[in-house]
Amino acid sequence: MDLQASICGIKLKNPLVLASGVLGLNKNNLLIAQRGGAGALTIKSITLEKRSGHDTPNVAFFEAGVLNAFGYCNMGLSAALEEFADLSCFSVPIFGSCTASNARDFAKLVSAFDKLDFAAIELPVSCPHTPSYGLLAGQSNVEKVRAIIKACRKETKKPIFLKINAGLPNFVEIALAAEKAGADAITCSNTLGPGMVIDINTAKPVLSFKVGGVSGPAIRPMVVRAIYELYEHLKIPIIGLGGVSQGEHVIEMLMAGASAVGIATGILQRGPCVFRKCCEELSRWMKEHGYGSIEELIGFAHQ
Amino acid sequence: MDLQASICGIKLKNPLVLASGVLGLNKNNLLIAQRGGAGALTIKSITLEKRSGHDTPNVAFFEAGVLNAFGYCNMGLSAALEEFADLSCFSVPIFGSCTASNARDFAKLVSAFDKLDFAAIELPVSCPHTPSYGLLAGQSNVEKVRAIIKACRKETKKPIFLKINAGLPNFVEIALAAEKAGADAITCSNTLGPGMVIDINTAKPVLSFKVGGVSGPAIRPMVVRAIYELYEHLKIPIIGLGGVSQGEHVIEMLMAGASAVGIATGILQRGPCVFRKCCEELSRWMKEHGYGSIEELIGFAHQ
Amino acid sequence: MLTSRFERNRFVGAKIINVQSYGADIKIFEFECKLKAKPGQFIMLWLPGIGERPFSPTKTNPLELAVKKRGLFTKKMFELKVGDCVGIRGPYGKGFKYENVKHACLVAGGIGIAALVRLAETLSNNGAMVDFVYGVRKRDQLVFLERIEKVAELFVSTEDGSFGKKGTCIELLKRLLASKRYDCIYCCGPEPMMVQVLALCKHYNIKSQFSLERRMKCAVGICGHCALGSKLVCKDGPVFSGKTLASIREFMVHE
Amino acid sequence: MLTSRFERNRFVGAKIINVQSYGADIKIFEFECKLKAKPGQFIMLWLPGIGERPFSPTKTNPLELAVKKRGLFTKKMFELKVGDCVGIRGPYGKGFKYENVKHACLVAGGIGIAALVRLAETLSNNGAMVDFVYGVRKRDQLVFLERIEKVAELFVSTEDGSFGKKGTCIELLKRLLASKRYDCIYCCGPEPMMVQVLALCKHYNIKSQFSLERRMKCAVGICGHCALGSKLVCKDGPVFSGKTLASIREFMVHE
Ligand SMILES: Cc1cc2nc3c(=O)[nH]c(=O)nc-3n(C[C@H](O)[C@H](O)[C@H](O)COP(=O)(O)OP(=O)(O)OC[C@H]3O[C@@H](n4cnc5c(N)ncnc54)[C@H](O)[C@@H]3O)c2cc1C
Ligand SMILES: Cc1cc2nc3c(=O)[nH]c(=O)nc-3n(C[C@H](O)[C@H](O)[C@H](O)COP(=O)(O)OP(=O)(O)OC[C@H]3O[C@@H](n4cnc5c(N)ncnc54)[C@H](O)[C@@H]3O)c2cc1C
Ligand SMILES: Cc1cc2nc3c(=O)[nH]c(=O)nc-3n(C[C@H](O)[C@H](O)[C@H](O)COP(=O)(O)O)c2cc1C
Ligand SMILES: Cc1cc2nc3c(=O)[nH]c(=O)nc-3n(C[C@H](O)[C@H](O)[C@H](O)COP(=O)(O)O)c2cc1C
Ligand code: FES
Ligand code: FES
Repeated sequence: MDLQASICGIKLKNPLVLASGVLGLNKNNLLIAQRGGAGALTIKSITLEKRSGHDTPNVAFFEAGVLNAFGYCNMGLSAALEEFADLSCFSVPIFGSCTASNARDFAKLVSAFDKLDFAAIELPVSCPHTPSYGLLAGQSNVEKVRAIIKACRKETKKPIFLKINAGLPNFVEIALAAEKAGADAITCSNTLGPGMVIDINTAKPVLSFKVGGVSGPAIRPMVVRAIYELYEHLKIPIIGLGGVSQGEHVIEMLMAGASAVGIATGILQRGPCVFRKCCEELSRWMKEHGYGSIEELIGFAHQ
Repeated sequence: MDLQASICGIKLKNPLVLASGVLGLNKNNLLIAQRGGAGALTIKSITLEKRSGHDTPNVAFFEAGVLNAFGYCNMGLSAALEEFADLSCFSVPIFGSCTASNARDFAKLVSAFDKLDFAAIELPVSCPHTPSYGLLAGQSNVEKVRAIIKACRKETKKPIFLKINAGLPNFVEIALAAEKAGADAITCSNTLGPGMVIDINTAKPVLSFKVGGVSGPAIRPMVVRAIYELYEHLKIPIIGLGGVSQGEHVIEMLMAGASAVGIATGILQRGPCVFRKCCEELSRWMKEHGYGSIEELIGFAHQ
Repeated sequence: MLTSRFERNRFVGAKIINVQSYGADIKIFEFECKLKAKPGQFIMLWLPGIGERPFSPTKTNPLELAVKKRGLFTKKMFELKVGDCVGIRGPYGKGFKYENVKHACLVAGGIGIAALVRLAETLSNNGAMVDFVYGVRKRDQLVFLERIEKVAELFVSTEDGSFGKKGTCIELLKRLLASKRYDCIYCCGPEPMMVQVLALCKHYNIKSQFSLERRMKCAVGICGHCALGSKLVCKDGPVFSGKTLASIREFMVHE
Repeated sequence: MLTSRFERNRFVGAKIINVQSYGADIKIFEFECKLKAKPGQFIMLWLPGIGERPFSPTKTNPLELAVKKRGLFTKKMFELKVGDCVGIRGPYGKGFKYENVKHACLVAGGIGIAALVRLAETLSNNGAMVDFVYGVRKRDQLVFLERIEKVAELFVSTEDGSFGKKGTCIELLKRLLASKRYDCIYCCGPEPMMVQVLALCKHYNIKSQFSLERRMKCAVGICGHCALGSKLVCKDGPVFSGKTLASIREFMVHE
């Protein structure tokens, strides 16, 4: 079964994308996910300066998923420019990801990333748990997002993906504003919440930052609904992610309207080969149900 | 172990409350939950007119919880006044619940409920999936909520619980406004989302209304975080609910700051005796860990 | 991966592989789908865009359902053709109890047959002697006669006399009760008929079990719509003992 | 109820029931908590308000950990008293392989002993002959000597000569290798020492396994912080074969 997909003209051997933040710290990390069968790889979001992030625990668990609060721990722009200068070891497209507190810094990052061989640049404005970034920088505001996209659009011809948060009441407006300002795709969704897990033995929040973004199975229905809504409103394509770990979750997201599907927490559930496993499940199901291509599935729940 | 709790001066033999909407259609329904050991019972929300609600399927499932979209299917005020006229068959407090599209109708309902023997009246302004009600009536707006509480406050001396949605970015402001306008407690949270589950075999959303409110394990971390936040801001007590089905979930909510804890979806997981089971787990744990009363647990994670 | 209490309730896709009509009102559907269900348990069948309703599997591998046209939903079901796909979730509810029953009498009224046909087979497999009383309005509504005759002594009544005894199955049952002794009477049919059967069981002091119908919106015991007094038909039933029913004032009083 | 891949990673509460000090730098903690872990697997220990770090259980029932004071976290750990409660999650990682090993040599440098003490016992239980080389800086850092002597022939070195052979364990190992044949060498200690042991194993063409340390932020294979080349120490390790390590250019190069 041919699982070929495409997003903003970028050809993918399959629609599965390594989401930003998991196994994306450096090239060695990314190679693990490439070996696992991903159709594209997103790097961990880069900020202008190196950040050591929040203290451990950075992850907390509950029966239906994970909370994380790493606090954008990353190597910073200058180290990233070195690390990702040569992407020739990859056989799949690499998406850059960078984030900032304001439009100007976003533009600086995008301008620098423009020189690298990233196939696209993803801009998360939606992290729910890092002070001065994403939701904690007020980037749930439509005007702010518009300004960010406008500023970044000037710096690159590469496709720009805006990564939004499906938990916001105004996610459709944000996406529409981004589309109008020149974004090429919407990535939906970042982690939701934030949430908190309290350890009852010590009566303390588990995460050192107390709250963290919720990912995994818990968030899939909200993300599917958001993708379904976005598909009805947008012309640009959608990368769906949130709680995907099995072929049928991929199908659900495609049918809701996603053109490609990201996985983060699924790696915890099934290892880095979650990509290959999902592809196998996907192609078996498509064969059994008479679908010939990924394209036929996209948005099919709207018929 | 004495599990006695209290909320707005109402004594409860244990802190567990049957949440509105499950087994609350009528007195017979409520008796099931009373037999199951609940410390208080909330009726299914009543609207001015009888409503037949959305078509089936009204529930959809995913691995981490349930989506529901009943559309406030209920008997309407006049039948409710008859049904709940005599509450002498109950040995625990009964909380009335009513909802409307605007402050005036809320006030009418509260005025009528004031004559019944409800120990308190809960006002959900937070349903994510019924047109003209809750979030779909714009009741995420602080002004609207203020107007609703002010109008209802005039009609009753009974404690008023405002039921909010922990998924809203402005939930703290809503709760603070309600407190100021005279609400006696905050119930947190209604179902989150909405979400959607797509059946991949038929490529259709499962719910007839397509989207529904998400409940169960999936939402607990977001609710715990909201309770934790509310506890830091409010003087009035909090009834926590969302994803509780075990004693340790009850403890987590109490430690976050809830004075009582509701259960809806937990009944699906463990049957109506989920209340008794949680009480047993709660009192065993308290004994083992040297706690002498529910009160000691409330807000303990803030120390 | 995760398999939870929730996941078990998801719809599985079921393609129709055979449809047989019995008169204008009854169809038997066979699905490409199998499940485990005890006699008396039910499944929820979903027609996308229409709704979902409870049905009693008359076979489980492959799944077979006998459906009577009654209202909007079943009318839509009657338009289904081989190859169409529906959703199935379940099984739900508690089935019939049949341990230690040596002599059983099953009483089916109309489509109530759906809940009883597998029970007759199971009882017989367990070594019980089974009498099967089956009343319908007219001949063309009779289904599963061959299956029943293999495992039970069959007594049929039709209201128009077009087959078997003319009249209702209550009369047939009365005649049997006059001469036979049963350990248990099992019954499924219109509620007025079940009320009469319950009265007879009381009179003869025979244990009994009834499979009831109530409107179901969740089937998992949370919505409360299927309540019969303070029992939930979807969880505590749909099968109830005569003793339980006799204590429920709401039996026979529903929309 | 729900037990998922996620739930397994929740902290369980573990109360300290015993603390023993060895010199100024090493403490052995015993917890009211038990778990199943193979030799070589590790757990994450959480000090609320401080952080979490990986440790190698030196006993599993009750859980026992041997901890060396190094930085802020372990300094805080050294302030813990009997009765204090910490969080434990795990076990994580792949343990040592010891099937078909008849003659083993274990080489522990400093607190590396923590990863090897249970392995020595397990190997011996499985009928293997075990030589145990153990090097520390000075005498008071030596732990578990009795346990080791029960199951292995023990060769100790101290840098200051206060006990056993004066010098490093590398010299002891060299001497043994000159005369003995082993099926496998197991090693845990400071990375420069492990690099030397790996070189010796290559020279003598002996199979080897090493337990590595990297900073761990998730322990479940998603954050990437523990990467060693494109292996994850938390999932693919912490135990790696000498063969694997020899192919990883990043071995010996970390923060
Ligand atoms: C446990 C159980 C097993 C069942 N098994 C079968 C089966 O094997 N075969 C079969 O044909 N049917 C079975 N039914 C009945 C079936 O689920 C539908 O309720 C029935 O077909 C009604 O038809 P409809 O939905 O087309 O009618 P609708 O369009 O829903 O309504 C038609 C009329 O019937 C009334 N009505 C509908 N459903 C009920 C109900 N459950 N109780 C009381 N009144 C009702 C309505 O008020 C309306 O007046 C079963 C029901 C239950 C509860
Ligand atoms: C699988 C595994 C098992 C372990 N088992 C034990 C054990 O049984 N007993 C024991 O005492 N220790 C063990 N450790 C080490 C322990 O987890 C801590 O990393 C160590 O105690 C560091 O001390 P600290 O956190 O107090 O220092 P920190 O305050 O975190 O840092 C002190 C210094 O050490 C460096 N550092 C810290 N951790 C690491 C690391 N993992 N890798 C490289 N450099 C680091 C820091 O950069 C800093 O310079 C184990 C580590 C791993 C990965
Ligand atoms: C450990 C972890 C780190 C993450 N870091 C980032 C990040 O740096 N940038 C970003 O855009 N999203 C980040 N995310 C969000 C994911 O890319 C993804 O949007 C989210 O986890 C939902 O997908 P999932 O349910 O498959 O995990 C992170 C998620 C996790 C679990
Ligand atoms: C089937 C169902 C029906 C509900 N109906 C109502 C309702 O009528 N009014 C209301 O305030 N909340 C209603 N709720 C919300 C619950 O009271 C509760 O806030 C929510 O389900 C979260 O709790 P849980 O995770 O324990 O289910 C309903 C929930 C469910 C699952
Ligand atoms: S159908 Fe909902 S409780 Fe029975
Ligand atoms: S510690 Fe996070 S991947 Fe290993």
